[in-house]
Amino acid sequence: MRLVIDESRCKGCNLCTLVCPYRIFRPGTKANPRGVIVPELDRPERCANCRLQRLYGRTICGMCQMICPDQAISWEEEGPCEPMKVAIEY
Amino acid sequence: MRLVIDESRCKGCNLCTLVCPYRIFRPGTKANPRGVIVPELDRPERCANCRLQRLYGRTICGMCQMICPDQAISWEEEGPCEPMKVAIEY
Amino acid sequence: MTFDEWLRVDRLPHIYCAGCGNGTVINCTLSAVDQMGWKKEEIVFVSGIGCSSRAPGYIVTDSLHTTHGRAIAFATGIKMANPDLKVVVFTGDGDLAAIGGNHFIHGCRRNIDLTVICMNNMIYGMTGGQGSPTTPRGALSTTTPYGSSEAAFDLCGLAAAAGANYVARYTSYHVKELTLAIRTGLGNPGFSFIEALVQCPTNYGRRNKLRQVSDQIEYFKSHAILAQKAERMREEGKKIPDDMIIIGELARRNRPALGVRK
Amino acid sequence: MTFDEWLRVDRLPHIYCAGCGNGTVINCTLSAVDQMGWKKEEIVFVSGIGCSSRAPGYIVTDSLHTTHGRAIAFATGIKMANPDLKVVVFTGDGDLAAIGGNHFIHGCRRNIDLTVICMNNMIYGMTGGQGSPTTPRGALSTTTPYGSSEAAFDLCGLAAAAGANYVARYTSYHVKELTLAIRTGLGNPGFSFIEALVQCPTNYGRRNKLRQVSDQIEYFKSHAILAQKAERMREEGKKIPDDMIIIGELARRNRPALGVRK
Amino acid sequence: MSRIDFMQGNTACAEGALAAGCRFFGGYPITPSTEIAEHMAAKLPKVGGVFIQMEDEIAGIASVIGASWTGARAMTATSGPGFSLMMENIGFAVMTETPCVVVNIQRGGPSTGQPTMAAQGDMLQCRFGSHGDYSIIALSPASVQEMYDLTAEAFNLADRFRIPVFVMADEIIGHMRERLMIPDSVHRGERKLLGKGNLPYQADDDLVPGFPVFGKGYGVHVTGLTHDERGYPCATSPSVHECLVKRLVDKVESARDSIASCDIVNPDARVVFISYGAPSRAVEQVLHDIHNDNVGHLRLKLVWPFAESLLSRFSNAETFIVPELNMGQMAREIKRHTNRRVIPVPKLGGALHDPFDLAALVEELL
Amino acid sequence: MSRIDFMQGNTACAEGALAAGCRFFGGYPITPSTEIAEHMAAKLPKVGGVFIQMEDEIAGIASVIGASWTGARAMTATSGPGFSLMMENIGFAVMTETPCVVVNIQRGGPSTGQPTMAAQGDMLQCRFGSHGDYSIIALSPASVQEMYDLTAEAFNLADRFRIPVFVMADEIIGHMRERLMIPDSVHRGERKLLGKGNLPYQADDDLVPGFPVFGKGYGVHVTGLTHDERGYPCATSPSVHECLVKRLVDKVESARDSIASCDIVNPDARVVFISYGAPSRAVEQVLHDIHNDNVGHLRLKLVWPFAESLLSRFSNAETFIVPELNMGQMAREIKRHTNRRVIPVPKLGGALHDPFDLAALVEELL
Amino acid sequence: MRTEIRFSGFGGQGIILAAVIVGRAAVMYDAKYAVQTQVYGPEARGGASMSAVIIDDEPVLFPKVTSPDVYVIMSQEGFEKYGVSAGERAVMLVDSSLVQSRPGCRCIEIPATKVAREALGRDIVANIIMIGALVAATGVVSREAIEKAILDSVPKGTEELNLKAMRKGFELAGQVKCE
Amino acid sequence: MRTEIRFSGFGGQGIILAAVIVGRAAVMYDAKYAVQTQVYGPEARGGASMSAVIIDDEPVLFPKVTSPDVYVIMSQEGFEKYGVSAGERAVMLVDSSLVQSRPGCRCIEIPATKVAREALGRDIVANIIMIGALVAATGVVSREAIEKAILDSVPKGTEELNLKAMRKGFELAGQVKCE
Ligand SMILES: Cc1ncc(C[n+]2csc(CCOP(=O)(O)OP(=O)(O)O)c2C)c(N)n1
Ligand SMILES: Cc1ncc(C[n+]2csc(CCOP(=O)(O)OP(=O)(O)O)c2C)c(N)n1
Ligand code: SF4
Ligand code: SF4
Ligand code: SF4
Ligand code: SF4
Ligand code: SF4
Ligand code: SF4
Ligand SMILES: [Mg+2]
Ligand SMILES: [Mg+2]
Repeated sequence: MRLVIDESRCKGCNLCTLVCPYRIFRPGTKANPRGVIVPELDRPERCANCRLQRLYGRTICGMCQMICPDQAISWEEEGPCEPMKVAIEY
Repeated sequence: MRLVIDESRCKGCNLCTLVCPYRIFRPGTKANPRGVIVPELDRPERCANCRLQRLYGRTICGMCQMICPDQAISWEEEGPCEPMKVAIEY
Repeated sequence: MTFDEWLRVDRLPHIYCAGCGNGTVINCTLSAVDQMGWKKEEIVFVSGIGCSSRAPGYIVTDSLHTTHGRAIAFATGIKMANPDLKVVVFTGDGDLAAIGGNHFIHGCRRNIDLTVICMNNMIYGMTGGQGSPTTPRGALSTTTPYGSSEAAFDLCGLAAAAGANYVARYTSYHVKELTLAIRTGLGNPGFSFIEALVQCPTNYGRRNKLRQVSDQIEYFKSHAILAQKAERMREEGKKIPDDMIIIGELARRNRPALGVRK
Repeated sequence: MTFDEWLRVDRLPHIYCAGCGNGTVINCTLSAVDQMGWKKEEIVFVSGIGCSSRAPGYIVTDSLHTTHGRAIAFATGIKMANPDLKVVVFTGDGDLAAIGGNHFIHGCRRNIDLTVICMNNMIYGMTGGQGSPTTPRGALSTTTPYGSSEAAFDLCGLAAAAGANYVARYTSYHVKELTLAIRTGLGNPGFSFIEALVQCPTNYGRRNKLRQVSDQIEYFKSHAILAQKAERMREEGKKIPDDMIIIGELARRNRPALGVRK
Repeated sequence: MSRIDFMQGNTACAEGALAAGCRFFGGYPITPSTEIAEHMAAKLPKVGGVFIQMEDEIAGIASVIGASWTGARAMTATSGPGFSLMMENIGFAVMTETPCVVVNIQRGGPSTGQPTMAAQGDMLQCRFGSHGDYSIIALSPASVQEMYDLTAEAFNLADRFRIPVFVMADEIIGHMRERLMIPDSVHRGERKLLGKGNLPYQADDDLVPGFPVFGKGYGVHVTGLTHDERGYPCATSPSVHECLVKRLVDKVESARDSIASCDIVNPDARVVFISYGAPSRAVEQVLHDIHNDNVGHLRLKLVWPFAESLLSRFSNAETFIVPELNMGQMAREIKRHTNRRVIPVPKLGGALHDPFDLAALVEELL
Repeated sequence: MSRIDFMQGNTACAEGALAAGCRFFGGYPITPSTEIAEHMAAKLPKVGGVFIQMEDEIAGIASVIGASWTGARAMTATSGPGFSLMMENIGFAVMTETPCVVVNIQRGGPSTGQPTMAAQGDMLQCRFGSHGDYSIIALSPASVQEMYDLTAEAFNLADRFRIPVFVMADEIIGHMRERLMIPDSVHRGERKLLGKGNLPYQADDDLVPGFPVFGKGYGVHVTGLTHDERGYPCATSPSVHECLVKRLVDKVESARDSIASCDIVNPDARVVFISYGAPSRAVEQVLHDIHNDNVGHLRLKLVWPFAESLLSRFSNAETFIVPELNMGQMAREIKRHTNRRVIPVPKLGGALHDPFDLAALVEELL
Repeated sequence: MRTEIRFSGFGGQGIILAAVIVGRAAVMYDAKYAVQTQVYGPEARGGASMSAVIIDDEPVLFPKVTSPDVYVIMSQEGFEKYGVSAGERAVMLVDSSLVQSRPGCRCIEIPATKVAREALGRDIVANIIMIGALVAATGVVSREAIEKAILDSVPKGTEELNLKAMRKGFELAGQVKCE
Repeated sequence: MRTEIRFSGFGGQGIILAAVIVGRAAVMYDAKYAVQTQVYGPEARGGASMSAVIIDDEPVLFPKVTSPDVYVIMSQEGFEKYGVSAGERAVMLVDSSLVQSRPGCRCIEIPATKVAREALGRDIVANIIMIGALVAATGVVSREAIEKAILDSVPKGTEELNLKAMRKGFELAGQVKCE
């Protein structure tokens, strides 16, 4: 699973940066063509969902997705052969 | 002081008969020209107010007057020389 | 004091049915107002529409008989524009709690310095006996011909939750207590709410096995229980039957009030 | 479940400002509804007017975007006429408690089987930041330029006093708890009221020293206190500061409900 | 088999509604309409319908609109003050194209006025009382029989045009009792449902879109904001707004002649009464008493939209006399459509026009 | 000394009210009128007045009426949906003869419609929106200057006639900013007080009774029920009702010509525009651009009661062109009063009439 | 032929029911036409109540009573408010136990309340006695029709009592002398 | 002479204030006439905001802008929505730091946001820079007038910053080459 921000929906409120326990979201720096500064992802593979959602068959953390007022955060299926590089940090 | 029912206001509800501790009001028996059966007074001199209002300078009981929804009950001044026959009953 | 001093005697007898409790509440209110020592010209009575709301029209002070349910909103304008006036609202259970429910809770929230007296006959009297928001569950009315299936409001509970400074409930049987409660309400800054349960022989009693005027008064007498006593019973784990009427002072506090001359 | 299944994606992005808490409450609601396992065609979302009340327009189910304040009255008609429909109301503090206050308390009194979710941003968002009945005393808005001088409603207290079966409060920060509360409300027969405090950076935060979206979220986080804890503190005689937000389940009972298929 | 009854107008109204399949009544009591609610409260539960007394008239009409979206035939009844309170939500029903029936048993206004006396003072209000431009249909019964018949018909019109239809009666017709022939069954039109593949606010040739009942999987969004054919809010586009509002008006106004409903007596007359509701009874008495082919009568059963073509049915008419229990509200409308003389006969206060007075007026004109 | 400012129409309206001595505002926010409330909230406390945001528009107008009985000049401001909600209490103000000012910054209707777009769709509603027969006064500003001037004047008219006076503006005039000359002081009429010995509802020659301010010992009973000259309810007497309602209407209608207020350009013209509010600005542009004595303009500042005598001021007029931001509401009224050709130019959706289109229409007609 | 009948008395006497029963008899059992009207509202409380019915072989056009042909008056106040202006050619039935005054027109005295109380034990059926007398005296509806209409209209269990009252009315009307 | 100016950008740039200041300058300090209008409503959130001002020596009659003589465009979306249709004879000032596109008409590029941030340290005064440039390039109001109007309209304490921005605008407009 791969964490993605839908740039066409995100309004740059940075609520995701506030709630992620892994600080995966970082305030962005550059406005996109719509004038929105979309957050940047810092090693999104660390996300609990990316790692474990498939395994447990349900959303594991999902805080960022729940709080994102613009329904801009989701997880995409990844191709089956894509390598899963996981580096857990505490 | 003399207890009076204003027949032009009384609607014959008999609430006065219900509350007087001395049972001074009795349900009437005959309709007046307006079709209202006004209560009758049974020895109204016994009324606490009739006897004591003047003395204490205030309403002593007044339950009948307060509850009468039609503002039909009041006390009239009596001529100074009228004899005050008082027979107290308990 | 005589009631006649306060009444437009040229309009008596009033339109109330024989034995209607509203007349008694007028007496208690006039006594209370008289006891406050207020001058007639500084008092304004305001009401909405209903039998109860006809009361101001019989009183000699300035009075405003408004639209159904809106008395408190009109009264708010009067009081805010001239805080020197003492503003008393007469209302009914339908006027206050059905169509007027919003103004009621907002009056309480603002804690505006009004005294609101609700003559709660648990029915729409004026329009001939339809159910009201205080009609007890199961009671008959022309619009609840199979017994009311809705819960009734606890008007005092609502007033307290919405923020009123003073809240009390009595019945038309409790004339002395009611008079005192109204007087206390008049004296208390902020929103004072006094609920007076009243008999409506014509439209409530007749349909609900309380055919005689005295039946409803006897009911009030036998079913009233003082708040303190109810509290004690509750503490003792005793159940208070659903049909009991909790009377007494139910809230008294000193939250900041609106419409008080600073 | 993905949110996109439930959303009219052709209408996104929605009109909410960046960082507006309403979007979060939509997420929580859709999660809760989805967890109930309800089919889309048996659900109707109803709302009044306001930013919050725009929510139903983004959801794929049937929905009725009504007039300001009247959502519960419309919803009552829907639910009574077809109790098989699951009816959920989205509303705002102004919509519910200002103009719609009467329908609110009557919905609670009737205990009609609706789930009402109030996005309380303590302000009129849609019209540009006027004070609402939940604007805290002293807070600035365009119509309280010197600080609000009126008391704010305790919406949950009011709902409970008026008779609602289920009452809970959370904030847009408490996404998991809020989702669970909504789910509980959906499952509970009778009137379920869930108050969700939400940030309105544009019209509340900006004027009240909570300029950043995160300021208001941080405020919710730091000022929320669980009902049970507050109760404990009260029992211990500790004072709970006025600006604390009591969260949690505030009433849950089983009074007879209206609009439930028998 | 039809049967005869002796019934009050208000009760007949409720019975007509029930016969038409009305299964939801949401309202608030007000004199002189209350008997309608009371009768519905007694009868609806017996036919599987719902009666609910709401907290006020605003909630009453709101609940009716809500109920209508579940597919139910739904109504409310009120009088002046309550009618005034319904104005906002009536506009909502117009904008969202919600079929519903609103009965107004008119009493003396303005304000609380004369609660127990008859009037026809709300005729222009029912046409213009909500903000913005729109059109509605209003019927006006002149007998207990028509309280039944026209109320039933109101539901058919409401469903056909997807608008609020008003039964604008008055205290006299509402409160009097008279002979009522209750038919075995009444004609029940269908509410046209939204066709598969159609957008929810995409109108058919009759300018009326099919109705997407809630709970059937249409997934429709209904809003009082200006909306496009998908039903989506679109509140800043002048063209979308213009299209929508024009269609809302046109769907009714273009049917003006085809839905017109009236009684015409002596179409060749020189002096013609135009009436609706209770004053019609006085006019009928006059025509009965004076028996003169030069005196005609146009009795409107359907008052709004006013079909001006009806006026040309009286080709010899020199004068139209319009007795109304108001200050000439429909006379105002009639005047707009004719160059012939229009004499309003306004009457306020609750009493009906005296047939003698009307006859005297006619004498003068003949 | 007067001074110049650059101000929004809504702000100018509030400033005009303050200058006229308005000391009470009770209302409820609604686009596009909200700035009026907001400005009053900021300013009233500074001049010893009261601003209160009520729980809804019903309460807003109610509080205003209450405040007026204490003698205060009082107002509210709203737009379509809120205006609809006020209808019942507007009737109460009419019936009780309570002076007050109601501003309606019109937006697109019906229903929620187009909250941010201009319209003039409530012109007939302001005349007929409450139940029963009555008359009111309505003004319609066409500039920021008139938002100030006419609002101030509204208070004088309200006091003089003891009725609700409407300032029927539109979103364009309410929201635009332009030059405003703020006069040193504005003319302030007095509210005539009840004379000693007079009954509270006993009218003087002008058909208006003196006002018995609450708190001054008049001991007056004020009711929305039909009442006699003592103010006592008397709701079943046809004659009392008729007298009362006729007087309420006549006091306004009989002053129709004397209070008429308008601008007249080229009274000898053959083609005459009639306008009020924002469309006037398009018409003024046309007249400016085409410079033709055959094209005239009647710009109404006071719209209700419509003074038909103004039409006869254009003795050569063959055609009246009436551009409105609605489907022809005042054109309807104008048609009633003239046999000359009336061409409504309705416009819905929020945009103003294009001066080119109007000019083209004129060309055709000349 | 159009017959206008006006009823008056005080609240509780069943004045309105009386008019409704007569109208019902005409419409449902005599195949005639009828319109019944009454005075509404709180102002009517306490004072005299009034109800009217118009009976005709043809449809009733103008529905209001203007100059009643027949009066049924059951209280003094009712007489003063609604009976005193009776035209010379009218007929008035008065409950002579309650109404002191007499009109200028033909008057039929029926001691209805007295008889109701003394002979039938229930004041409340005085109105039915008056209806009986009305029918007997004027024939405005048939006796069969009024009987059926009464049975339709009275509470279950009181049918016999009411029919007795009706018959008493027939009887009393047969006895009276017209002044 | 009537001059129509249209401003567009995104929310937070002070697009509306810019138009108001220009109108104010004209009316209060140049004794001209002006009408300022704007787009309202939640639909305007997020997207491009728009405001317009008409300036004239005579009273402004028709208050709406139909074919602007001058554009002040401060965002790409603003350009696309409100600037793209500019007529050939118009002049457009664009904030070249934010707007990629260029119109068919005469265009004056002002890197307002860049200058605001880099030279003045505050993005927020980009609108004042644009106003300065507008005045310098078109002379629609006088420099004295715009200065006073700016001082009237900005928060206390920011006067110097804003005047600096204005002067930057004057300056930048003087330097540009028209394409
Ligand atoms: C807007 C409006 N709706 C309805 C009515 C009709 N109406 C008059 S009084 C009343 C109910 C009054 O009930 P309540 O307030 O309990 O007074 P009561 O007569 O019982 O004292 C109603 C529904 C009205 N006058 N106005
Ligand atoms: C009858 C009526 N009055 C006023 C308005 C204007 N109005 C629209 S939304 C709103 C306030 C909304 O506040 P709230 O419910 O708290 O919603 P929010 O925008 O804050 O989410 C108001 C007053 C209206 N649309 N209709
Ligand atoms: S929470 Fe959503 S909208 Fe906000 S910055 Fe993150 S992804 Fe964007
Ligand atoms: S799901 Fe949790 S861990 Fe993963 S990105 Fe979101 S907040 Fe961070
Ligand atoms: S309480 Fe009053 S009205 Fe009732 S019977 Fe006694 S005196 Fe008469
Ligand atoms: S005052 Fe008391 S004692 Fe006297 S009559 Fe009345 S109730 Fe009886
Ligand atoms: S109907 Fe009831 S409340 Fe009204 S006057 Fe009669 S008894 Fe009193
Ligand atoms: S104004 Fe406030 S509530 Fe409305 S969308 Fe913006 S942030 Fe949300
Ligand atoms: Mg009541
Ligand atoms: Mg809000």
